[in-house]
Amino acid sequence: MATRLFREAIREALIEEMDRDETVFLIGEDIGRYQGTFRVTEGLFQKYGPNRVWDTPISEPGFIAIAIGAAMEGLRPVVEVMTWSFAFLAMDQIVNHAAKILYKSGGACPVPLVIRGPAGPGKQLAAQHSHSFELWVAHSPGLKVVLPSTPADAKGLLKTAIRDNNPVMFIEHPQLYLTRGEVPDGEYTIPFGVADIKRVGRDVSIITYSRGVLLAQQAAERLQQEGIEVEIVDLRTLMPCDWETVFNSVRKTHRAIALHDDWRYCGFGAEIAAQIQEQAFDWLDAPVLRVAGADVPMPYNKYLERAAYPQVDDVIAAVRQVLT
Amino acid sequence: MATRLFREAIREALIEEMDRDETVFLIGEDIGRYQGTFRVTEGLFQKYGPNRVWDTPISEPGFIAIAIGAAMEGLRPVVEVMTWSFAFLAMDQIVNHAAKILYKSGGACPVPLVIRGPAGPGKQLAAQHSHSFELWVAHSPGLKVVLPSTPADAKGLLKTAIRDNNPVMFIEHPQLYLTRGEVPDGEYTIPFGVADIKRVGRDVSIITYSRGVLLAQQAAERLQQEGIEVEIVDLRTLMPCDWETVFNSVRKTHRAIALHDDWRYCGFGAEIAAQIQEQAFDWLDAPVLRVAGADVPMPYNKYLERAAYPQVDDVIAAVRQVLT
Amino acid sequence: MSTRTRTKKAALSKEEREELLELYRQMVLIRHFEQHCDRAYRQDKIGGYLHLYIGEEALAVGFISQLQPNDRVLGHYRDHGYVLALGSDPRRVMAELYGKVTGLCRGKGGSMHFYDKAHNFLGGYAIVGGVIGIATGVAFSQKYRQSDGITLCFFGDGAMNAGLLHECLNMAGLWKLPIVYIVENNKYAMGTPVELHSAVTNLAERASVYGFPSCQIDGMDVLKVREAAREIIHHVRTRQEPYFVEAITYRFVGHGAADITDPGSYRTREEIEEWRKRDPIPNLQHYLLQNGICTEQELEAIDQQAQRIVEEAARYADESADPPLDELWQHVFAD
Amino acid sequence: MSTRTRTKKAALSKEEREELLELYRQMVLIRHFEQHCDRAYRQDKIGGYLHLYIGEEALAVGFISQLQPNDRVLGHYRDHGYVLALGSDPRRVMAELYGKVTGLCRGKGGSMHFYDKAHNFLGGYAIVGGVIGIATGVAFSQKYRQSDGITLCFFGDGAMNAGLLHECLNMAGLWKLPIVYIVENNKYAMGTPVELHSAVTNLAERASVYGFPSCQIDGMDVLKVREAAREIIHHVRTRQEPYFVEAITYRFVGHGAADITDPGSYRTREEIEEWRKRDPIPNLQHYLLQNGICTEQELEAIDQQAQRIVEEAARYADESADPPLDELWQHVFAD
Ligand SMILES: Cc1ncc(C[n+]2csc(CCOP(=O)(O)OP(=O)(O)O)c2C)c(N)n1
Ligand SMILES: Cc1ncc(C[n+]2csc(CCOP(=O)(O)OP(=O)(O)O)c2C)c(N)n1
Ligand SMILES: [Mg+2]
Ligand SMILES: [Mg+2]
Repeated sequence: MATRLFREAIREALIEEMDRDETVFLIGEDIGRYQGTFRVTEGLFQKYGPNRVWDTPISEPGFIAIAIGAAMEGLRPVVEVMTWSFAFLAMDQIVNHAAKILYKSGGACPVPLVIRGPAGPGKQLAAQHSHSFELWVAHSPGLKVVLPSTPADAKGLLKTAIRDNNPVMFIEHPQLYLTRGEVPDGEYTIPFGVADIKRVGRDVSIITYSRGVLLAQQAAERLQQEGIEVEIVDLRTLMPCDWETVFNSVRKTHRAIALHDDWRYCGFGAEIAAQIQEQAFDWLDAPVLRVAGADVPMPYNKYLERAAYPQVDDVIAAVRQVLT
Repeated sequence: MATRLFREAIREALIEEMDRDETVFLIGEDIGRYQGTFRVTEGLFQKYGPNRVWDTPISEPGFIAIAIGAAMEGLRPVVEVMTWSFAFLAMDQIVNHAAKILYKSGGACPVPLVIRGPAGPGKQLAAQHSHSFELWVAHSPGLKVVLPSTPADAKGLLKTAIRDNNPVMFIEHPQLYLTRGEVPDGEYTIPFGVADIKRVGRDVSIITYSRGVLLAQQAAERLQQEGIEVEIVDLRTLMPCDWETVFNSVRKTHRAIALHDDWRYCGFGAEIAAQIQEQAFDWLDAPVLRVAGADVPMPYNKYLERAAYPQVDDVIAAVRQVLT
Repeated sequence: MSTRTRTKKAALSKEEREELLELYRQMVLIRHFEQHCDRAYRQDKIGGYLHLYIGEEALAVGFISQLQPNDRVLGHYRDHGYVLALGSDPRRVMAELYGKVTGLCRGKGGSMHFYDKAHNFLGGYAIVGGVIGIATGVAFSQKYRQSDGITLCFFGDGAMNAGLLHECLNMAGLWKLPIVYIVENNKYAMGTPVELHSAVTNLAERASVYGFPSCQIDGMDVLKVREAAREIIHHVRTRQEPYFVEAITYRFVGHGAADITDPGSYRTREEIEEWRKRDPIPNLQHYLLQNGICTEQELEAIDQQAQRIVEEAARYADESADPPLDELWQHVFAD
Repeated sequence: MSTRTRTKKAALSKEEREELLELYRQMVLIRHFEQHCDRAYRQDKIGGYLHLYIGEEALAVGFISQLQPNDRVLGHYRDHGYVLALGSDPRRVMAELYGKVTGLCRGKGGSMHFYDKAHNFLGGYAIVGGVIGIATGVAFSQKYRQSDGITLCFFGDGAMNAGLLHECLNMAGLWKLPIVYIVENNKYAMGTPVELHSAVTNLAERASVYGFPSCQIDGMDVLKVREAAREIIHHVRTRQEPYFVEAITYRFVGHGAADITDPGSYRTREEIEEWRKRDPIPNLQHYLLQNGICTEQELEAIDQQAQRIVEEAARYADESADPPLDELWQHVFAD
């Protein structure tokens, strides 16, 4: 197995899918000639030319709508949003068009669309650029939602996303782009709706995804020295979501923590807590705790920013709390 | 006390606040000369003229942004959205501008803005016009969220909303406009963050708001004949939210149901369940159940539509389940 | 009336004559179809919002008469005329309005959300302006695939103020997409007259700054619409660039079947009467007779046939089944 | 250079002379301020995204020199020049960039989100196009209150393709709002040249279909900008209608301080050198000297004073405290 940067793994998936399928094309702002803000699409314009890699004006509603229409005609657009914070401008296209067209057409018009890009805090980009975005789209039937935590998952899940016949929201964490990991050689895909136990443990289950997985791993290593065995369930996809694996883990550990960068209030952690208490009520020895972002717009100052979303110590504190 | 239609109570609040404060104005589509799609603003253009009641082009992002700018200058715009389903177009204005400006300005620029209009199913308007909207805005720090269930609450809460110095999302249910109820005579307001126990009971707490309250009342009456006493907690505002009243009710009944029209997955019921199990874990005799909308786009056919969001029988079934 | 001036007796070929009669047939069918919908709405057989095309028939019929098999059509929620002109089965169209499983969208879409891929209709959209984005994407795919197809995108004057229009006209101009944007300027967006929603009331002018041609046409005269459509569609297909058309038209009925305030609240009965003089159907009728292209009897026969088709469609819709309840959960995701 | 042609020695009044020197003072201050920011960014004293105004100083300075107390200014995220020209305390501006509690926004906004109400600056906005909507609302309030104030709205050529622009220009034209829209056409939106993002590259033309005047000006010559601003602002204030201005300008530095690919990736060093010949600062310097309006020494003194102000601002920012952690929870809601 070769090791890859997270963003290289994404690029590999794009290249492999563009090579195997003429209908796959990329569209977004500064992704071609300029190579992309986070360099994910580096070299692809040179490799595939202007009919496969489209640089757009700053018109998120417009080019996302165009991608939807193209998808209805059987093309497979992969849209890059510079950050998901800009997807608010295209909320009507995503939630009220892409997610609804198959249903309102009585099944006649699938929309095989991928929208991908970074979402999340950590770069001092402040209030208007730092949103997590998973909740907005998870709360919208008709959309699939993917948040990979490793290069290998990112590649396998993105290939699945591009082949999927539905609108897939593929959300990358900016703090992961330069993380490195092993990526299987050759062709592979990872199915949606299959969680991955990133670490096996008996004492407490941390249910998380994306950057949360790295955070949980760091916490788990420190807690291990005290003999606390943390199990890490990486959901990988929130819609569809592999709840059985979550429940089985909790039935084993009897304790659960939901972890994400996104705001706590009405965040995905609430759904995790609600489902666990619905389905594993009698197995729970303690309430499901949530470790999540502070319910405030993201501040610019770096210390305030650090305090605004989960850090390793927060996870460790929650584990101790749920164990007492 | 006089009785009023829900929409008349809203109109009364608008009139009283426009009379007492020159800076209050109305802006939206067809609200003036055309009197409003749901007739909420009937007669107000004639009464206040074009500088207080603004008919706009079909430009939701534009006129909501204009309202934000006007609010920053100390005016108190009350925006009508014909339905909240159209607010997806203005999501960037609402979530990434209105909700963020006070914070990113370090407290210097309040945005005293109200956005009001109908949201919810029941009129066979199908996939693109039937959204509930509370979750989208409740998951956005900086916004207040109000969902009245009675004419009296609607009037008192709207007056509070107009006087509030923050962006307030005031969400009305189309099925409530023609409901009638007693409205106190004379001047009154209702504070945000104070839930109202609409019915006292000992056996199970139904935590709900908006149309859910009427549904719960109908269910409660039928269940009473079997000697089941339902307590109905009307949250009225989701942000701020009166969690203490929720917890106290559950500590008394030991059983809770979260009820709303909005989609179940990642809906506000998840937050209700998560909070109750966090704060009242040891008082719970059963998992918190959720009675909510089916996770599908809204179908047009009337039977499918009825099946897509909660009906009285669903509430009754859930009560029986939580009691067994 | 404009057509009255055309009096030179053209010796028409069989095909030309048949084409003219077909225009008439389609407009009459749409008219009867819509009139039935209005009744069915009052009988609660049709629910939700219902927007009728009465008065605007010449637009859909004239433009769509010039299409080829690879072409596509999309429109806003006032979409009955488009599918009927495209040849959708009136029974399935009516069944959709009745919410039946035999409908175009299995009863899940309703009046505002028609789809009929087999007849190149890629959707009616209930969000004002929404269709503009999707249609631009459909034209994008035609360019991407270098197909010879073009796309027609129909929407109302109210959609001129949707930001999406501006974004899409710019990209269509920038990328030279094969699309015809057709704004049905019927003078009102719901209760708001164009003068109150558009800073510049010449909508063709508003669309003239994106690097491709735009023009204004008389949308009440199906022959003029057809002539314009022929040239415009040919231009778009051969030159591979967009075209913007402002068609001046008028709806004879309320914004929606539910609107009982019209006429009176925002326009006068007199204004409507004035426009009814330009009704595209009598207008074409007069032309056909005056030029001896057909007889009263033939027109009468066409009219009766249209009524029969609509009655049959209504019967079919009545007798069709509602979708089974488990359809609720189907089509949320594609396999 | 355009200004070279102006050679007639005007006998200037004290005030006129002082005005000219003030223009110079402000441009030099902005230039030094931005150059310091660039260094501070590399030292990690400034984080996030940092967009410098180097090369475009004449725009903010020329326009803002013509404002009155009731006027308002809003801009996009490249906003340092606006607040400095408006007279914000450079120490508080720098402190904001350093994320300190003494900053304009208590360290919570950063470079892209300045606010300074006391100096009529109602915000920099990090979402491209976002400022256009808010600014139009500010102008709306000026009309609502019948104040004599007007609003300046600054944004970049990339924002020409935001749907919000179209919606707001239409409403501003429809409602006759007292606002000047100023597009800083610096030829690129990040790495995308205007030719690749705008179907029509004359941006003034694109804005000409909303029922109010639009024009193009040379944004590299502060005197020309000031003359144009005087007329335009007077027009807007007295006629009560909007105005659209395309100012041709150029940024001498990368899109953001983080962008290390420029020059090279999307524009050539030669192109930048060509534009540097039109640098507004030497440009005005030359005019002042050639017309004997001031001496080398005076200009040198201004330059040194500007440097001192920036050093002092940097020291102040360095020595200021970070906001206390409980600030995290403050200002989410107003009382
Ligand atoms: C974004 C959005 N805003 C508001 C509405 C409500 N609405 C439906 S039709 C309509 C008027 C549209 O008028 P126009 O575009 O002229 O089309 P017409 O009905 O005249 O054919 C409005 C405001 C909507 N469907 N979508
Ligand atoms: C809606 C939105 N999309 C994308 C971005 C990312 N972005 C920030 S600046 C920029 C380029 C803007 O260029 P222009 O408007 O010409 O202003 P300039 O930077 O040249 O002054 C882009 C694409 C954004 N901030 N907002
Ligand atoms: Mg119209
Ligand atoms: Mg630019």
